[in-house]
Amino acid sequence: MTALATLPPAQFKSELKPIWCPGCGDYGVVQAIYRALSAIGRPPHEIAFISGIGCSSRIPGYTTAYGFNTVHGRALPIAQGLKLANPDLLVLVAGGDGDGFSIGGGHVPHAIRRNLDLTYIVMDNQVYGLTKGQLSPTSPKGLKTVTSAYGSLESPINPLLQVLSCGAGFVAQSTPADMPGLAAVIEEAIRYPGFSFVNVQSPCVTFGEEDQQVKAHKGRMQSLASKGHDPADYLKALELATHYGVELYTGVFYRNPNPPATYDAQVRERQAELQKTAVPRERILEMFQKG
Amino acid sequence: MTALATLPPAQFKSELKPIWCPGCGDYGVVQAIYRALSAIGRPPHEIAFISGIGCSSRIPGYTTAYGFNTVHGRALPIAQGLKLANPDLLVLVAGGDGDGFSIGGGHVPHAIRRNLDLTYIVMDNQVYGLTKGQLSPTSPKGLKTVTSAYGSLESPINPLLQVLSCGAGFVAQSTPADMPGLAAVIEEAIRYPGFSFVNVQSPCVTFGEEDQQVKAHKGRMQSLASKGHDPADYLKALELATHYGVELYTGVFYRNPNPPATYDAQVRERQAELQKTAVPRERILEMFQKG
Amino acid sequence: MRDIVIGMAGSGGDGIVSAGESLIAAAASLGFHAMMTKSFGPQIRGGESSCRVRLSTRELHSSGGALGVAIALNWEDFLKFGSELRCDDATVVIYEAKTGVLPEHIPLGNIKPREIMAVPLAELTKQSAGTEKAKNSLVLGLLSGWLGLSQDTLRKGIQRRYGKKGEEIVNGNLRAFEAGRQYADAHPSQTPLRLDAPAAATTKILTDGNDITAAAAIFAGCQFFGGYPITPSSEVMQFLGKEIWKYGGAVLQAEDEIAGIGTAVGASFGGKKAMTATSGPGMSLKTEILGLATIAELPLVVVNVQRGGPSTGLPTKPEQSDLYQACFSAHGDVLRPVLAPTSVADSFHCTVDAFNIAERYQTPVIILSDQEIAQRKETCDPIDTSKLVVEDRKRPTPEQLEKYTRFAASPDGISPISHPGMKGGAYLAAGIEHTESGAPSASGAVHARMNDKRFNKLLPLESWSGAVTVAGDAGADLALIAWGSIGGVALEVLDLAQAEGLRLKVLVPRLLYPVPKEVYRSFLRNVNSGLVVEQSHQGQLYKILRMELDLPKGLVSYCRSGANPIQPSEVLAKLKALSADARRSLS
Amino acid sequence: MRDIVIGMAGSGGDGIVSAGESLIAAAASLGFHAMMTKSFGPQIRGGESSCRVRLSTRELHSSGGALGVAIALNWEDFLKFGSELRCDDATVVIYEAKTGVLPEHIPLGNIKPREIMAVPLAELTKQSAGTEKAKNSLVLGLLSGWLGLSQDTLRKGIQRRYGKKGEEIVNGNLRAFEAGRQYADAHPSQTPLRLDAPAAATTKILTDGNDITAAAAIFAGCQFFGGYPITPSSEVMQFLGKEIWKYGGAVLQAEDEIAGIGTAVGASFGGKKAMTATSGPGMSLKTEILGLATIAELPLVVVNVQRGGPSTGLPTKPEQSDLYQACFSAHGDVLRPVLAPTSVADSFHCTVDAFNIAERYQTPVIILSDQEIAQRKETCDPIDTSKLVVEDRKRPTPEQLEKYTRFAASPDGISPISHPGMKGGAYLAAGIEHTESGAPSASGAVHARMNDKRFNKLLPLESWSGAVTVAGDAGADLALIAWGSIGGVALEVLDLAQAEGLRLKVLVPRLLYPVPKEVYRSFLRNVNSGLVVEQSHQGQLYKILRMELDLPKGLVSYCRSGANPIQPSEVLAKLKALSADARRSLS
Ligand SMILES: Cc1ncc(C[n+]2csc(CCOP(=O)(O)OP(=O)(O)O)c2C)c(N)n1
Ligand SMILES: Cc1ncc(C[n+]2csc(CCOP(=O)(O)OP(=O)(O)O)c2C)c(N)n1
Ligand code: SF4
Ligand code: SF4
Ligand SMILES: [Mg+2]
Ligand SMILES: [Mg+2]
Repeated sequence: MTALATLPPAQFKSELKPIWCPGCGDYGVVQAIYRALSAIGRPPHEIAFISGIGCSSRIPGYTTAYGFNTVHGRALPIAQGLKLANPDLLVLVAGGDGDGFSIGGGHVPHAIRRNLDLTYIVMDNQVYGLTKGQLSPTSPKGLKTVTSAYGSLESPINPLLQVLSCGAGFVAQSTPADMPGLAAVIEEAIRYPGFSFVNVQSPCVTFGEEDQQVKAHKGRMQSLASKGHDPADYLKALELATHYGVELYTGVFYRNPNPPATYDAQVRERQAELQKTAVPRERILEMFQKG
Repeated sequence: MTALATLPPAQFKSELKPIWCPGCGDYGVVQAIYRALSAIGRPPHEIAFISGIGCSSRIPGYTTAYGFNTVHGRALPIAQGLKLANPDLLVLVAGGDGDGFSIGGGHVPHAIRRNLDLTYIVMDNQVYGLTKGQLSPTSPKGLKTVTSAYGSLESPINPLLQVLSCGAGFVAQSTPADMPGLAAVIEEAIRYPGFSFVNVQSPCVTFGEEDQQVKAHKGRMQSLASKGHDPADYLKALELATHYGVELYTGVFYRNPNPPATYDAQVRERQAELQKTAVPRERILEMFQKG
Repeated sequence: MRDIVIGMAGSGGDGIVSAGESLIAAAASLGFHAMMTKSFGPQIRGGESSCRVRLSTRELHSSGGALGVAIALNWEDFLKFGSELRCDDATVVIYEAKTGVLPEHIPLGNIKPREIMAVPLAELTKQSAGTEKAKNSLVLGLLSGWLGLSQDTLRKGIQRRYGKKGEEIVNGNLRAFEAGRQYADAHPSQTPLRLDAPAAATTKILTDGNDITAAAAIFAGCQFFGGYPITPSSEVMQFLGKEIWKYGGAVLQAEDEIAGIGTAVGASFGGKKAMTATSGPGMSLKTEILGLATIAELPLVVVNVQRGGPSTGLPTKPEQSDLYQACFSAHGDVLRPVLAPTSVADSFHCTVDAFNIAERYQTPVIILSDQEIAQRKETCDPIDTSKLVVEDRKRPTPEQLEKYTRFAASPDGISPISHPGMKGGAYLAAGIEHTESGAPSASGAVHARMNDKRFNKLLPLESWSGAVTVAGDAGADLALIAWGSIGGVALEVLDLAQAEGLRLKVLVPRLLYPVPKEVYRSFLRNVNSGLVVEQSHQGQLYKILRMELDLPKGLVSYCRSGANPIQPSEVLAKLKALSADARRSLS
Repeated sequence: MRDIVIGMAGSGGDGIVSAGESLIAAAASLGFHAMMTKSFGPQIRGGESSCRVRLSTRELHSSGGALGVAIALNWEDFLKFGSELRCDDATVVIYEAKTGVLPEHIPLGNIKPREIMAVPLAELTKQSAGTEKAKNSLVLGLLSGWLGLSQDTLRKGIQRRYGKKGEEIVNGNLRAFEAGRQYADAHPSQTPLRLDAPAAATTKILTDGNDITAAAAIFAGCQFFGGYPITPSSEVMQFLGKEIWKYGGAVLQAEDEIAGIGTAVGASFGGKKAMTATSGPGMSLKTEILGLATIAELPLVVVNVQRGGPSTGLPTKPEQSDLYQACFSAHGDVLRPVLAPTSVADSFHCTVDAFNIAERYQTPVIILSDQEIAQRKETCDPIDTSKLVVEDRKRPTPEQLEKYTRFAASPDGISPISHPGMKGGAYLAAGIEHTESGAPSASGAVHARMNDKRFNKLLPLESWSGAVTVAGDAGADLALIAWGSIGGVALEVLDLAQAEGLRLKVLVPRLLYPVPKEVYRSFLRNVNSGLVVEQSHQGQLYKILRMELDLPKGLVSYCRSGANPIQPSEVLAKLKALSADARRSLS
């Protein structure tokens, strides 16, 4: 593991030109990631950035880290296998609200309960951008889209509350409307030793609603710090999270003050312990010898 | 919809002989279901009982309702399609902790946010019964099983907290150690107009742990009613649910005092409204005619 | 001119696709046969975009080959579309003069177009409309002039299209249209471009494969759709999401493709006709539940609008590489009908057929459409729906319900199917192997019996009259076989062949699987050589035909990966070579 | 006797399987070749259970045909196993006297066994051990007596097996064993049952296909396993969950099969050898990510232990019906190697081969095992692992890392692959089509080039020396082809044929796909007739061979749904009939 405090943010920007729509919130997210990674100081080749499919999931390609733009909804499992096989890497996972909480929603509770040292960033734009404007699981009830001509009939999910209820050790939210805050929570999430989650309210300028644009965010956002929230207070975090979709809280909802051992750390320990008892690979069949 | 108050529980018992292990908790669950259905009074042919795969998922076959023993983890989507296409039916869904919260876990938040009028019963035995004793998502951390020879490294999920955080209108827990209580919460769940969830601590006598058997339950269980819990108090319900795995609370954690319109009801309303604007089926192509 | 292909490209803001849409709408209402395909860069907004519009006085089967008229709003964008906007020495090239490129320097490589015109598109638009935004209307005006298309109809189209945006915008566009028209009059093309009058000036249906598939589902009595968005199939769900409620049905946007097909299977278990639609990645996810529908003998229609694969592949490009998957993706022994539409109009028939087959045989049926057919706009003659039969599943009679046996043996292998709510019909459906009554069984004897039942009930399908379309010279010893959108290319090859006096026959299967063996055998009886043409790397249909039939040695595969249009002319050349070879080897 | 099959059945509590396990363990340590299969009712506990143990002085290839010795602890349970415990007129039937059934009334239908003995099993056990629980040891005693198996070895086995349960239980079982032994001595069988001494009394490896597959993975350098439990493959994960940590690896029990293969793909992207294992329903779920591994060119080994399908099907019964899926489940054009082991020992080799192929060609590889091989215990001669090569993927050199191009063109189509952590090697892996550098592309030209690369790199595999096993009379015009566990049946058919002087040759493919065409062609060169034998309804290999090869007309498919054992004798009969037909048609 190398740590260089001197890598400028530009060092993390790749040559691939983003093909997001002009004004898309994801531009802000990738900028914040450059800044956070610069602050962390790990060189790009020690970082792996895994995503699913969606506009937001294009993000790894715009960094100089190793990237894997996998399939829709499966970034978390792929990232976990990678991290377990290579615990020294800094592993980032990112994607959209649909990628993460619709098709990929089944993987979230399990990634959390395993508690690998990963950072998961969701660009929550309350819509399906890449496929051109369908409902997403965080779309507000009643929203009219190409798949809900007469308004959606279902309530949105609450990603913050769900992730908290699954036991994530670090849960935060931000928006590109607050670039320093966004970069700061991403950095803090990376530094948290265990599974960390950042929900970014990242506007879709093409298919998103008015009240979801940067301008509206600027008016609505309230930092949790300014409200005096103590991120060690789990029950309070649950309560604050219930306001998702109504209030736009930014900052850290919850940071486990006593982070438990990560899965990857436990695995290393187990490997170290059991390694002594191994028969050489070449003689592995001897255990089937009946005497 | 027919309602006969006179159907005895035995009317719901099919001729198929259960092949559960002697003493399995699921015997108690099916008995409780017979009782609850008897109290509800709908005739068996107006009931559809959908399950996944697992020991617990065999349950529909032991009732005289229409049954569909589908594939592992997919009972909820199949039940939702059924209910939407036939809103008059009473639809029950059941399965194991693995079926519901491991492979099927991705469907839970969405079934809940859609809020169809379904009752979902999970037989939570903290183990995989049918496949002979592997870890389940509710297995306690450190448990040794055939897939965790040295103890599991991951924390269990908390089904109660997850389901609450997804916004379920009715959430309860019980155990066959309390047969009247079990039958009562199942009946109440069925009566709740919307998505209802009952987590049944249903012992696996063959692969389960000692503290998960009926005898241990009898010693540990505490009814929420006796603790003075008000099921209308959502935040309190969240807090009580955080004790899953430590305390064995029985009864209703949460019942939404103002049940919102169900998805199926909204669909009917929409159909009724739009039906007037339909061109006859045979002339549907006319809308593509360019004039 | 009886047939022309116009291709245009520009940046997202240029409104090139909207010009194409106005053009084809006008053509349809004038009674022309017309087809339009669109193609975009990877950007959601602001990238390059293009369209091809083909207009003809005769019936069309494909979106055509090289462009008759090419319109480049800028060269960079135009060139990005490569072979999708192929020019040749018959093309009339029109381009934006302000690009500054001299006619003798246009970047088309070795190609020497028949005629080249640099037109000050932006400038003319600005002058007439006051804004460059109306460029698409200017282009329409130019085309109206050069092709001789009714001004009135195009003007009406402009009024309809911009009506909602207010009078000012409508008028600006009308002025731009007029400016284009005048420019065309003042600068007549050297090349004759005027279109003949259409044979019958009856108004056509104009729509695309996805929308008409959805409409067909409603016509066939579909009451439930569960699905998940994916390019290029999302429009099926989107159309139904607008319309199906009116017919007492419902659409559910599921959390993923597994849930999508799951809800549809649930609805079918509930006795209702149900459908799901997706593309390759979604099909891969639906595999398990497809098998459930097979063993539980539940009717179900599954649309796969193919795109380029493997994996995420080429999401917006056509390919025919999901055929193996459609036929063979299941674990276990499964026989599952696969249909492929050959045009937009045939998408209607194929969907109705798919519902009928699903209901009649209590089986999932796959409709294997492709991006080309699904998203291309096409004129079709009105369909007389009163001639079409809509079937429903065989339901138990009251007597049968007295002692109901869900999977009861019967001569045709089809057992009456009850559904929840039906008194006396309660049974246990399952993914596990079962006896006639539905009771789970692991007996080899029961399993063999049930496999027989599930396979044999589909045998009659092989002699279904809708299984193939045959055209051309029945006595020819040269054959061409192609399916899906390439089926249309094959029919155009036939036209070319006939024009050249080459004896050729064409078979376009609509039922891809099970292979209608007897039909192929009689078609191939006197065939010595020929091609099975496919838009895929492997030539999957050719291999599947080999599985089931002893093909003539001279019948070979001709295939190519997706997003590389297969041209009628190249197929014809290949056929000629083959037939010459065959003659040589015979003599 | 050189070869005998003993079949036993009883209720769960009877310990019938444990008797079988003691028997085969003793046989293995005495140097016999032996094989054991188990079968259970649908109950998890307390249902019927059975096992078949075959003992021989010669190498075995299948679990054998009709029973030599049948032991019924009660008739109801015994009969539930139907053809899995088939008796014929050579069988010696031993059954519990307290069933009260008279020897002349045993419920075997028309079958007249060679000898029938009613033995008071429960009573003898009770008398000797003081409890009926030791019945299995009594049965061992009987078999030790009648077969002439070393008492010492069996006694040692009993001591080992019950050692942990305390002296009392050990002694009870030893007394029951002794009682059985004495009973056998006092009641010698009329039929000669004594086994000859094994050829070489060397101790054998004794294990099953799943465990040895897992051990092979460790040997091959597998560092990561991600999977989800499913019968009959769970033991692969369970074995690795005990062992892999010792080698610096890890096992993750995923939330579902999609996550299982997802984690494995992630580990492979990370530069580590990775595996997942499942059965049919799980394979269906893994389809999408399998395609991702193909396009991202990531090595991966996927084990499918086949069971009866479709859908949940027959979870505990063998079938060979997932071959189509293994070869063709992907959307898009995909070529994915499929290997099938033919025995427990071959499961070791196949797994090592699979890892080598996956790493060498940067591709997912499917190991298509089946329930029979995966869960049957079998003796194998020790394997000299020092002769085996273990390959690793081609990694970039420092020079290549200076300007790294992940998918760089190369003569063999294989591009050096970096992994996170490697300086200079960073690239974007993706499921989307891409250029050589990994940049997303929707270009038809790029797509065609990349499809070529992905297909052509696998061409050398078709001439891989391990692709098939060939046996028998090379000049024979009669051929037998079979794969997986049925491959073993084919080899036994060959023994029978040779014994009868019938000229036959046998080909057992280990590489099922891509079809090693040249190898088949040379095998089939002088073949007139023969069979492709498969345990499936459709005969999937036969159809796949037709896709790729012009088969001799007389080579036909012989297949049957799963859970219906295919017997060497029936195959032989069919072959004889075929060869007679062929001769007739020639004359
Ligand atoms: C298996 C599969 N299903 C569906 C799709 C189509 N698809 C691609 S991205 C996407 C959703 C995009 O929404 P989101 O994840 O919110 O990302 P955004 O584009 O809004 O950033 C969908 C449905 C796919 N590629 N693969
Ligand atoms: C797709 C798929 N994956 C895996 C399995 C194997 N399987 C069947 S049931 C089961 C888990 C059973 O556990 P649970 O759901 O808790 O039910 P229980 O038997 O404990 O009641 C598994 C892994 C399967 N049948 N299908
Ligand atoms: S469609 Fe929306 S999410 Fe996608 S790039 Fe454009 S603005 Fe961003
Ligand atoms: S294994 Fe456990 S869950 Fe399954 S039937 Fe037996 S006791 Fe019940
Ligand atoms: Mg989104
Ligand atoms: Mg369980």
